[in-house]
Amino acid sequence: MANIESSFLDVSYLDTLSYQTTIIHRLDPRIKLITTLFFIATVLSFGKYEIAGLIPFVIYPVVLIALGNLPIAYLLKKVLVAAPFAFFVGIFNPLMDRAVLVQLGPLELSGGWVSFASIMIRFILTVTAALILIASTGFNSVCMALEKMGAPKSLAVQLLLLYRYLFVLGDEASRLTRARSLRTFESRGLGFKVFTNMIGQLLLRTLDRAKRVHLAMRCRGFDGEIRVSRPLKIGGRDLGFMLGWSGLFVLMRLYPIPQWMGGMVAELLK
Amino acid sequence: MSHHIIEVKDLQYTYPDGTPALRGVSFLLTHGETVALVGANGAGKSTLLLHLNGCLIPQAGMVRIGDFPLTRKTLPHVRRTVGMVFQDPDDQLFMPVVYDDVAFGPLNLGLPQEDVEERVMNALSIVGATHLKDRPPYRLSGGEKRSVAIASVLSMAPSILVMDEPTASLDPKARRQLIHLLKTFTHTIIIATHDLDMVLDLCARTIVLKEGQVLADGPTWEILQNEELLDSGHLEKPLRLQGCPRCGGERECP
Amino acid sequence: MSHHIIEVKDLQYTYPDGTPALRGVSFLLTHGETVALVGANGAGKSTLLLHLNGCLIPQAGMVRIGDFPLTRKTLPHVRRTVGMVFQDPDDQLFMPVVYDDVAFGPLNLGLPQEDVEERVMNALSIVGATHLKDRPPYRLSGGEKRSVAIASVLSMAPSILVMDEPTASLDPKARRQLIHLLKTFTHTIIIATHDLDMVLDLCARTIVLKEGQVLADGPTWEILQNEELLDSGHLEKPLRLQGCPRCGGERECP
Amino acid sequence: MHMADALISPTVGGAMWVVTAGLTAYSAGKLKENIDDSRVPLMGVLGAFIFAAQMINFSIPGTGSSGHLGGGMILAILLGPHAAFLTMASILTVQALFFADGGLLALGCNIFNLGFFPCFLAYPFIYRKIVGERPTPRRILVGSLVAAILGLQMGAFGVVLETLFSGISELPFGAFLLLMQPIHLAIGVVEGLVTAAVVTFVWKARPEIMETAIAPRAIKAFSMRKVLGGLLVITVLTGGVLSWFASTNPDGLEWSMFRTSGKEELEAPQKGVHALLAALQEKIAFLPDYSFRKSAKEEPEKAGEAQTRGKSTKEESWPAVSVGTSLSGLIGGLMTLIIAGFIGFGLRKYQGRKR
Ligand SMILES: Nc1ncnc2c1ncn2[C@@H]1O[C@H](COP(=O)(O)OP(=O)(O)OP(=O)(O)O)[C@@H](O)[C@H]1O
Ligand SMILES: Nc1ncnc2c1ncn2[C@@H]1O[C@H](COP(=O)(O)OP(=O)(O)OP(=O)(O)O)[C@@H](O)[C@H]1O
Ligand SMILES: [Mg+2]
Ligand SMILES: [Mg+2]
Repeated sequence: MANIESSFLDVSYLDTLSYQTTIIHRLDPRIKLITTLFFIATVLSFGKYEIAGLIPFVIYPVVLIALGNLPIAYLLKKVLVAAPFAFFVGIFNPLMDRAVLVQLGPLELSGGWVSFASIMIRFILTVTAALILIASTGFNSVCMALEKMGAPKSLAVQLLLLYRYLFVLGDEASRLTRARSLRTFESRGLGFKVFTNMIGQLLLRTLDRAKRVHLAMRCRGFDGEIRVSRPLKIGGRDLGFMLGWSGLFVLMRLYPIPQWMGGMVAELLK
Repeated sequence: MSHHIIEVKDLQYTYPDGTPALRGVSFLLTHGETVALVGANGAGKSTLLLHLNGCLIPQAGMVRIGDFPLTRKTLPHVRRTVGMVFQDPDDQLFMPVVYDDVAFGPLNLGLPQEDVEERVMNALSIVGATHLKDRPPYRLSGGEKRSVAIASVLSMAPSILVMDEPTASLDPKARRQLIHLLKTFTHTIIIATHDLDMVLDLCARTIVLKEGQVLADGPTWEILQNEELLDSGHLEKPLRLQGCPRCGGERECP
Repeated sequence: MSHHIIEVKDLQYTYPDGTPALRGVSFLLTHGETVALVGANGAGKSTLLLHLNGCLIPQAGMVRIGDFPLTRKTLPHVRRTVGMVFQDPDDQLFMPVVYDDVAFGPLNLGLPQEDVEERVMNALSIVGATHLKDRPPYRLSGGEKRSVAIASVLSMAPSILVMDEPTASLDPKARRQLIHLLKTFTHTIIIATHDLDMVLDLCARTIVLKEGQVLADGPTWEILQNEELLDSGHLEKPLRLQGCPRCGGERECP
Repeated sequence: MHMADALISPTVGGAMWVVTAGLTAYSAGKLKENIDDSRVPLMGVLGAFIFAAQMINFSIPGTGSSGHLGGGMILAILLGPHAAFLTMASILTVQALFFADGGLLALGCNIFNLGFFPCFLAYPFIYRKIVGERPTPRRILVGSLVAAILGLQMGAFGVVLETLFSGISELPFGAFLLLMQPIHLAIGVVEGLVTAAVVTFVWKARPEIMETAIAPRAIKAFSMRKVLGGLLVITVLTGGVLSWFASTNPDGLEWSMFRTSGKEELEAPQKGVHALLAALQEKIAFLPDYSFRKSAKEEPEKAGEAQTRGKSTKEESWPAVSVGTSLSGLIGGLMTLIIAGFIGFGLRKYQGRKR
């Protein structure tokens, strides 16, 4: 999390994306959550040397991005930013696993490179799916979905409040850093002591705010339980979306579609 | 209707770190009054307001709302009677979208779904914020936040409204709209503020606090003309009663 | 001395989430001017101020402070020239005691110990807060915090002062003291505020922002008399120029 | 140190999901027992605080890099273990969803690594033991430092184990361990120092806050034992069920060959209903058993099978696939991508026109 400030802006931007009203946005959040999880699980269930079989799965993000009117360049950029950990762990594969797995004419590919490529493809697919979920559903709806699906209420409420105050406290923190940077020169005054004072200060204000929020809640009859009246309804279209995609995932998992197509082309070329 | 009455008697409160905030405050508000609570920074205004709806429980002295003295037992009743609008709307709008926030109170009261909906839409239309109902609070402007915060209190149909610095950081027009809105209310209202011109427009009666005690309590017009009193309470004449900045002439009121 | 000049030319800024905050703002401030920046909530005042000391870098257009256009390279120079006082002093006071806080800037400038001490005591005495020097900032009153925040900027000896809503949530007396204090300054000062009466007292010139553009720029007295202009900018006449709330009579100025 | 989706197998991810779901339910239940409704907003707002605090950083002298607050320990100190665990879970969920830190399937692992260890082990058994009932700045410093370091070491070890069991990465256990633990020693020292400094700051500025935070809910050892016991049971159960599941699959080696070579795949269904059903059954249980490759290799017959299929030189070597099939795979992959691109393009056009 190198640049938190820009991450905050990302949150705000993703949030804006979720206010659209495309077909994808209108689907029930639970349906989207389940479909996303199923997608990720299916993608990850492939063997470590699988590449070809993973490729057809691109269709899911592609279709959702297109129908959900989501900015593809932006999503790709976000995926890149998140890549380092998977990359650094994955890059050891070519080093450790040098046995030749694929031979393309004179070109020899070791198993390590194949599995590395596989890791990166998985990475792109899973991360994109998660980002699409949030950009097409909105965080609050995901929380509601979680709660409706049996997550403990306190966790759901937690998430809602965390998200609500993310922006308020994020502003506070960015003003604090701004004030500091205005009075620091040549990076003097960025030391540990000042830092802990600022965090302490921010924490005190946060605790005060939490107290006020609690008072405000109590004033309106809060008794430890948060009630929300927002009925979620799963309609035929939602079911169709979930079943259709899940079916497709299973098919793509079972049958090596690229091999077929490649084979067909090879036949034709002969 | 005695349940719109607020009685405070010799109220004292010291914060856990030892700061004495209230040192014996007494007054009585009757039905339908609109009262201003003014005084210096740190005079104890906010602390006093927190007692009126039971956010703080008196350490000494008594608070009576309607027929009930405020104790832990009568708390639910008191909270239903007294609606509190906080100084920072961000403290009060804690739900993900405006509708949920305004519905929060009624839902906790255990009202049926349709009643909740009616109350929410009603409250939003009073403050003129129906169009905001699906927006998340953190994307609203200062004035919009304030209106929604008021709606979220109105939806509980309180008989008494308590407000802490409602005009702070509003632009002049939003401030004026808020004043007009508050003028239409028939609730018993108590407002803590530094905006003495708003006091002049809204409140017939003013209570001046100083260092946790009541310095004066009487008709706004008299109090806000008494320069000595104002000075001792860290206040000054409302701006509209001050001399013209250009010609320096005092305004004469017939 | 051209280094007290601020020139803003066709400045535009859109927040990363797509909110356009400034859509082409231009003006020129010369040495020693005290200028007010007024406008509705969300008009872009704070965003504009953040450009003047390089907290934000222009997306389009130009900001020039003294002889230097504002770029990443000239940032250290610009920050030394322009001192910014935040709306909420809590954002600005993060050291354990007041003295440390006021000394923070000078120390980071690499000044020798004695100079720092002299600057700190000097800055504190200008705002009349010498007696607070050993107190922790989070235990000060609103007005005291504000004074210390100003001192912590003054100790860096800026030639230009930028202030965002300095009178917000101050009690009337603290507000008056602040106005008197600012009157004694000979700095170039730019103040964003909703307090038009303060503008009347302090600033000869006023810039009205509306939706990220300059709606008007001219002598305060003329602008604050132009009801049509004020209305379109979500403002209203300063309270002291409004009719008397009791007799309703307009003030006539000879 | 977030685990990424791409590096774990569904088996490990699923098992850790189950474990964390159990822990979450347990914590939520505990929280409900101690009804203190001020804790609800406090947790949410403090969760946001951790994010906000991460925006503020400091420069670490001599390294040119900067550090910031991680969160787990400070939450545990301010909220107690159960609430802190839930808050940590929500923080990690937000990170997974918005910042692509980790991923949805890896969320279970991440909550466990970054939530369970600091909240349920490091805090009660290290921090509380060192700091005791009467905190002093020195005790807070030592307690935070030791607890943060050990908590992170455990977390890092968790990452290593989870990666190992997933079998996607080739990193050998020892090397990965040698990579992770020292890095997290450094991170832990920073985290501990920050935690200590901030806690001391709050403790000096507002002692009453720390009292209410620390005093009431010192968790008792016996309840911890229950947690650990429950955890063990869940782990064993899910582990058992899942490994049974996995063992019904063909050997990883075999399967991967099966996948990469299209021909066999094509032929399989042609061998009659019986073969078709068998093939289907293999594939429907789609949890791969690569994660258990090491153990699989120990089974002699399967290893032998592998050797007959490939001209393996050492045990890591894999059968080379003929040029023809890989080429067709490559071509097919490209075609699939192009088709997907066209579909996306067409849909977007269609969407645009509708607007
Ligand atoms: N949580 C707290 N802990 C300790 N002292 C407090 C706390 N809140 C307020 N105080 C102190 O209690 C006194 C009264 O504060 P209060 O907030 O009621 O003043 P106020 O009249 O509302 O001031 P303002 O006009 O600035 O809002 C002040 O001295 C203040 O410093
Ligand atoms: N961090 C941010 N991200 C996105 N939009 C922002 C951000 N800060 C401000 N804005 C938007 O930019 C516009 C200008 O805001 P700005 O804060 O400059 O207004 P202002 O004139 O200072 O208002 P106020 O009088 O309420 O302080 C507003 O529409 C606001 O919603
Ligand atoms: Mg107050
Ligand atoms: Mg502003």
